[in-house]
Amino acid sequence: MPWTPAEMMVVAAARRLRDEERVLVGIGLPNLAANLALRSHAPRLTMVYEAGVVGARPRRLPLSIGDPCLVEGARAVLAMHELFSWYLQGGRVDTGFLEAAQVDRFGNLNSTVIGAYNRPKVRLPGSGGACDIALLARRTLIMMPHRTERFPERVDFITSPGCTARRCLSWAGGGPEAVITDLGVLEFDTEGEMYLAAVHPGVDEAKVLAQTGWPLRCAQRIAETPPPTPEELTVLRDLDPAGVHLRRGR
Amino acid sequence: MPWTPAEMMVVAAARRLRDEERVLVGIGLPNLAANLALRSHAPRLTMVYEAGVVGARPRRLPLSIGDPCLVEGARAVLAMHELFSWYLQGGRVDTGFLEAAQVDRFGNLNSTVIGAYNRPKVRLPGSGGACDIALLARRTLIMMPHRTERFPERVDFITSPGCTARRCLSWAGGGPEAVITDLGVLEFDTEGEMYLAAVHPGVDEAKVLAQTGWPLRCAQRIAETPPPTPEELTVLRDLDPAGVHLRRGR
Amino acid sequence: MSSGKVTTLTEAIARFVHDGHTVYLAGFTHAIPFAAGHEIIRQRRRNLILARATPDLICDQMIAAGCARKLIFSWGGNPGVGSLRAFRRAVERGELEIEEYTHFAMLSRLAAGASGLPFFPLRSLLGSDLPGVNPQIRTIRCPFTGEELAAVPSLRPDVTVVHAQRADAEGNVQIWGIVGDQREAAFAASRVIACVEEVVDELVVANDPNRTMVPGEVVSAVVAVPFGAHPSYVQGYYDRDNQFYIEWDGVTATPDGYAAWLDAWVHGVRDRQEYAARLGQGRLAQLQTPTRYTAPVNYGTFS
Amino acid sequence: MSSGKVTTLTEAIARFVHDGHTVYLAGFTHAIPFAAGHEIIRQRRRNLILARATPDLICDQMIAAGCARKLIFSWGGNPGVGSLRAFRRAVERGELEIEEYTHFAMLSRLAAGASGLPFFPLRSLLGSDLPGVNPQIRTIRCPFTGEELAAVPSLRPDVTVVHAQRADAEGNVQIWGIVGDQREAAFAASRVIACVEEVVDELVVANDPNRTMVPGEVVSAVVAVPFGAHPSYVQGYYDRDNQFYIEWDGVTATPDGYAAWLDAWVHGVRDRQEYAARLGQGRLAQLQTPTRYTAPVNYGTFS
Repeated sequence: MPWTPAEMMVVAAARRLRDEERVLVGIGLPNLAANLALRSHAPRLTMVYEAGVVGARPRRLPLSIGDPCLVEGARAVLAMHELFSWYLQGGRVDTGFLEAAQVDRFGNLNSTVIGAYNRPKVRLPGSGGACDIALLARRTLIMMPHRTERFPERVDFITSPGCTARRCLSWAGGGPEAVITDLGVLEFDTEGEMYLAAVHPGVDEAKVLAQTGWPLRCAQRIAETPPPTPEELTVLRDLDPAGVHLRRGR
Repeated sequence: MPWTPAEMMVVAAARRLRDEERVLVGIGLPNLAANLALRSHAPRLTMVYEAGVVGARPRRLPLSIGDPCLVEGARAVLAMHELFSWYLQGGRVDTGFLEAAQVDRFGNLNSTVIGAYNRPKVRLPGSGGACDIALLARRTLIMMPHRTERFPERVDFITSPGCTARRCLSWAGGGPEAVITDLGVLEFDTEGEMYLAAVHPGVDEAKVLAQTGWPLRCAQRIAETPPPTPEELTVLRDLDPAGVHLRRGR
Repeated sequence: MSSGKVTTLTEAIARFVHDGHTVYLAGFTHAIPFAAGHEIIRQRRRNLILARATPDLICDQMIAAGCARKLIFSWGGNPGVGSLRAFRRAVERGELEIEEYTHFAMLSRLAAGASGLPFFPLRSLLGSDLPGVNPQIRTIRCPFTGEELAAVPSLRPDVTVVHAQRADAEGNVQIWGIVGDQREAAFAASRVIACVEEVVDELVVANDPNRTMVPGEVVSAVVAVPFGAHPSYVQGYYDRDNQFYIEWDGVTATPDGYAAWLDAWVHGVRDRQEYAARLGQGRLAQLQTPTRYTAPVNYGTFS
Repeated sequence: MSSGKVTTLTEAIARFVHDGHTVYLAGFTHAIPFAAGHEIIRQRRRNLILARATPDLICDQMIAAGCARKLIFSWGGNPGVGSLRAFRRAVERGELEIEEYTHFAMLSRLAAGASGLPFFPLRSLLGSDLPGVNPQIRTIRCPFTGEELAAVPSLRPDVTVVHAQRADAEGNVQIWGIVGDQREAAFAASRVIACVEEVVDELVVANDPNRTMVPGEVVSAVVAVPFGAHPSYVQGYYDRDNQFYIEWDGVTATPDGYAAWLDAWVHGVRDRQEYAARLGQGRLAQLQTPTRYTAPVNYGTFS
């Protein structure tokens, strides 16, 4: 069964979710990854949405983070401040998913601005809950397409702190565990620097290095991600039949 | 229609409530006073109970502050922390009712202990919400029987600050407006000291002074409380038909 | 008992929203008070400080219409679609002052405002570049553990607008489904305008007081505005008009596109009823969702 | 899906409540987990730190039974009746350590615990003598206004017990009527034991998720304990056994009275079922309240 790089990225992210854990899900690709995990190897995954929904079982792709489809079949609805306070700050979120416009070698994420903050070239949406999740989840998984301009040496703005800045904070969570892209999987060494841990099937290591804005370190043996199984692809395409997220040109 | 001193006390307290205001009600005598006001001159009084009930219309005397009878017909039920935060600390409680074992000349209340805190003669229940109400309501009304031992020069323990201690707090509410007893009504002068403003019908000023533990100041002209009307007594006795609060020997 | 709170949106906005006000339009992508936003545009309010965790299309429209001088926010995008072009354009040109937080920090500001606290502590923000661009983000040390946390000041809007399923004439607002920021935003404000799909008898509210999310005494005006959250969704009433959200991106590709849209859909209609009529019965019917009712619970009688 | 959380009270207490633990029995005079308290007495736990805003009869019984070395509280009386004699006696004789707050401060401690904050600020306590006798009450200065507020440390019970109307097998607890301190007390704790009048199918919960006050993932054990809150009340299920509260004052006039009562009603029965049987059908039937059902609301289907 042929598959797209976006599908491979979602499948690789889904596989990192563990059964019985609590994952704070955003809409878009993270929502697909979490729902794929729930419907494959992690049937007891608890999906938490920042709008305040716990144990959601959406029957369609949520159109926004506050989609009523998240409520149907859910176990509980909390006020947002309760969710952020009691779940996220309370240390009850095992995994947080993040996307961003830029990531640097230490896992710092930018979703605020391209250019200077006061004279932006491109004004992006901003943190939303991303900075909160980055600092408070027990671990974060980052999903983003692998392009040179999105992997700069330094991000233009640290919206969500990665491995280094957060070290000064005694109370911060575990920070970024991996960046999962459409080319491979990057993990972090003990110094908090990103390295290439795996490439997806058919992806050349050199291509990854070329599309990274700094001299990317590599694992001694770079693994190859097992390709999506037909089962994974079937579930995934069933979740996004129109290809809203999986086929668009990101 | 004959009436008891306890009934006069409740009627005098009820008359001080204004229509359309929000009153934080405790069980016992304050509950009777608020319900009497609601059923006579203040039909748009909002009764708030610290258990989290807003706009209660109890059909019986609540057996405790968390009686489900408070919920029937109420407009809203909040969590207790929400009630204390959003209503009381949020400045939305116009009047708080307080009872106590002792009151001093500055309206400091003791409901914690008789004797020393660490070697109590009598251990009392403690603050509950009283200290919070004393500090945060826009005004408080204090109800208690007028006996020398309950009106000492100094209270054994300041559970709920009165006029003086609270002056140092920029954020505190208006503090005690009156102490309504079974003998009369005491108000506070600009220095925050209590003085006798009114006696109930048939009560001798000298008796009040004798039953106060310090040289009590008096108003230039001490008023006489108008006696309970038959209407007031009818409503009141209907609220407490068994005389649980109105006939017991306090 | 009627308190005279029930009114029209025209009157409510005229009476309670003034130039220069800080206005919080509540609703976390669910039940967004679009009708109120349009009425504010229609009445040509100016120099507003708009506050909203997710500005969404409604703030984009108000910015395009020239109502806002400042935006306090935490995520400014077109949810599920892309960016808000009027917002972006204004910020990129330096024409709109912004004060930016994370979601948690925005909610903490509202929680402080609702609670009568001057600040709220939270574990976030530090290590990001946000404190460097927003002096309202400070730190505080725990008097017990010595830990350093972030602190944000209370937010006290002059007016908060909520949109909900129902309220009684006293303004006791009942919400189910996603509640989001609505409770804190209401309690934090000096005035609250409650727009609802239905104004119901007070007995409906008293029948289930645990559903009351905003009690009447914090509400100044109650307005029946069916479809008042269109194009966003309302649990149990209608779905999001997703086509609208997608098309918005095209509509707003140019300033002229905005102007034409505002002329047609805001200034060109008198009120929400005319707006709904212009949308047409067919489109509205398509957005209605199949019913799914709760089972009753027993409160019992204690008397 | 069964998580194996459904168990007996005997097992739940044996497994989760250990000597020396800080135990929070939740419920603000409504839905007090009496059955759980009795089981703790029956299993002869010692050196517990009991935490409860309103200790009520249940803590009086546990203190009399010798379970507690310390009490953290804000109002220690027999609600509507008078005083708690075992509590008073122990404090007056210096046999029980106490740590005392106001209601708002107790709730703030729980709110901090639930929220993962080390402290919570509040405007109260200052000016009273409480800070002088409780070094856990401190002050904090607002980094924006410079105001001095009170601060209390987080409370993180080892175990919280809640009693509620219903839960599913995963421990999603639904409560209506007075919610009191139950949510914050549950989220603040390391473990939660949920005692409920009825264990219901998970679809009952999912049918109305806004009623879920304590989600299953913070709950370790789910126990069906009909009449488990007797002699307190449960909205929609039964009324307070007021005679019991009044008689308690006489029962406890002497230490012998306590001992005899504990022998008969706690040690003398195996579990709550036997306790209920001893109370008798007649007495229980008298406490049941007439039904009063809510009207359904429509959540709709969004798919």
